[in-house]
Amino acid sequence: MVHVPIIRVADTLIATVQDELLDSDMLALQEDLAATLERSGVGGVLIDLSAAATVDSFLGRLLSDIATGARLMGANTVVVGIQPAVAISLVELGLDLKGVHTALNPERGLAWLLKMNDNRSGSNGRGQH
Amino acid sequence: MVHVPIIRVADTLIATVQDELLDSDMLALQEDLAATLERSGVGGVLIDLSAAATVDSFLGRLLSDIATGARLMGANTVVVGIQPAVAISLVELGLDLKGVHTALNPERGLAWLLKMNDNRSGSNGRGQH
Amino acid sequence: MSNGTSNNGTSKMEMRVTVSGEGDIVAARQAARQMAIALGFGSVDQSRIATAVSELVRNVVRYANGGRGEVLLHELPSTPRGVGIELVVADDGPGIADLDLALHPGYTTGPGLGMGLPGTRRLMDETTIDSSHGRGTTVTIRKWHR
Amino acid sequence: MSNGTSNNGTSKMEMRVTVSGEGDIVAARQAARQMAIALGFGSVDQSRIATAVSELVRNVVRYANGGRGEVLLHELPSTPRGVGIELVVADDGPGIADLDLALHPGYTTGPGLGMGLPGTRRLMDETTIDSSHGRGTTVTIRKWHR
Ligand SMILES: Nc1ncnc2c1ncn2[C@@H]1O[C@H](COP(=O)(O)OP(=O)(O)O)[C@@H](O)[C@H]1O
Ligand SMILES: Nc1ncnc2c1ncn2[C@@H]1O[C@H](COP(=O)(O)OP(=O)(O)O)[C@@H](O)[C@H]1O
Repeated sequence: MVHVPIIRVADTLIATVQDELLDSDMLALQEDLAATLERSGVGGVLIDLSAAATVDSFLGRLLSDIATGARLMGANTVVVGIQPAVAISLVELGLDLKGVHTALNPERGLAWLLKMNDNRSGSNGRGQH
Repeated sequence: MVHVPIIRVADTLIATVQDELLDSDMLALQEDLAATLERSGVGGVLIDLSAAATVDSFLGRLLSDIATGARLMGANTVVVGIQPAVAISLVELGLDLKGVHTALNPERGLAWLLKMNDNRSGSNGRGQH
Repeated sequence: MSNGTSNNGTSKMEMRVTVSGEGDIVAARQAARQMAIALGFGSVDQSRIATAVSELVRNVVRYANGGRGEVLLHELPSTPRGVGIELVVADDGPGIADLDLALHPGYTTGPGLGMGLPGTRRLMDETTIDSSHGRGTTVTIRKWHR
Repeated sequence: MSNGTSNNGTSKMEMRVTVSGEGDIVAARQAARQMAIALGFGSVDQSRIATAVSELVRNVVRYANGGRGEVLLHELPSTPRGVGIELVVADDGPGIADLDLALHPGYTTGPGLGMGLPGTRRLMDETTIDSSHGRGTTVTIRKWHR
């Protein structure tokens, strides 16, 4: 069993997914993220997939589930770093990760989370997605 | 029959849902909230679910219905404190509480309601979702 | 509602909840959660099991004759997959005429969302539905943990 | 899992992965990627092949008896279409009763998305499914590159 570490940076939890994880490793990550969200009270989750060489329908759905679950708890999720070959395979597989916000790299992902969070507690928006 | 108390704090009605309520208790809460909204004329509703260990499709839909009904009466609704295990189960059940604004805890929920209300009485929005 | 628990060194845990009204939705999911805890399931699995039971028992209350039925909960003999819990939700109601349709997300003949049966299948490891028009409905669900 | 690779001047590359649990989903797709790399497939094809294998082996783990089966990977004799890889994912499980239905995007009898079989067909150049109720399932997939 491989543990995916979750680190907290300011108002965001960051999980960097290693390559070739078991389904159960990813399910454990889902539970860890939800529990850490509750404990820490942060507003954002960033999942870095740049090390993942294969994303199949199980992992694709789990990413959607993580994002939806985080939303139910009041946090936004962004998935960053999907490799070009992985993106092409996912599309051919028939998945579009609907409901999952994506960004090219961690910097852009963090910028989006920041903006969303300003909207939530700030003055001009609905903080919704 | 268990009565879910509704308290008023400034411009918000707060309902704290106990664990293991009957369907009819929740339907009564829906009616109570609507009646109290009309009487009090406040602009926000906060529902605290942190004590609810099980949320099924009945309660999930009722939360959406409460939020939509409140909106029709001119008030915003935020649901706070959904437990991690409940969030994961709801997602697997296939519910995403679309249209219901959520927040991690009462503080964040109240901050959102405050902001939405500022928008309402301010110049740029109708506080809709 | 009536509960009966038996658990000693050799025998397996077993409980029964008689369903006759909406209060038994709560009773059944409390019994399920209690047994899941006793069997060592984690909090997310407890919640998955309680949610599935809630959906199935509400269906009995809504769709079966007089809202009557029964829930049997028991520990499964342990297998290589680990410890298991099985729940059998049964009624003598009108049954489900088209099971494929009933398992389709969003399909409902009642006031619900139509997510109960398809959702239960995702929440649990195994779901078997035995039903046909006029013969009542028995849904058996199982979950394992290592 | 057990791997056996043989590759010399005259004979073709061949590998085998025994499937008995979720760890073999990873093992099989690693073997597939390794062979695809050795045969000169580009990174997108490597990813397509690994993704298809992942889907098929997860189906074995989920649906076959005891989650047991086998993956055979081999280089095809080169043809005018170029170099080819063939993967055979086989199990002795319950089989697929209605193949047309199983190939329909979104159709699933388990916890999945129902995209595995239709998706595999899109990811690969050729997909053949040999299955019927009670006779197990063998899925053969092929991909070529110039
Ligand atoms: N115990 C039952 N007896 C008869 N019909 C049932 C039973 N359970 C489910 N059904 C049928 O299957 C349909 C789908 O059930 P479900 O997915 O749980 O959604 P919902 O309960 O929201 O309708 C129901 O609308 C009903 O027609
Ligand atoms: N190896 C297998 N043995 C038995 N049934 C299978 C097998 N592979 C696929 N199936 C059946 O075909 C259906 C569709 O499979 P697939 O498209 O891969 O989606 P998913 O795996 O998400 O259900 C499965 O739900 C299952 O009923």
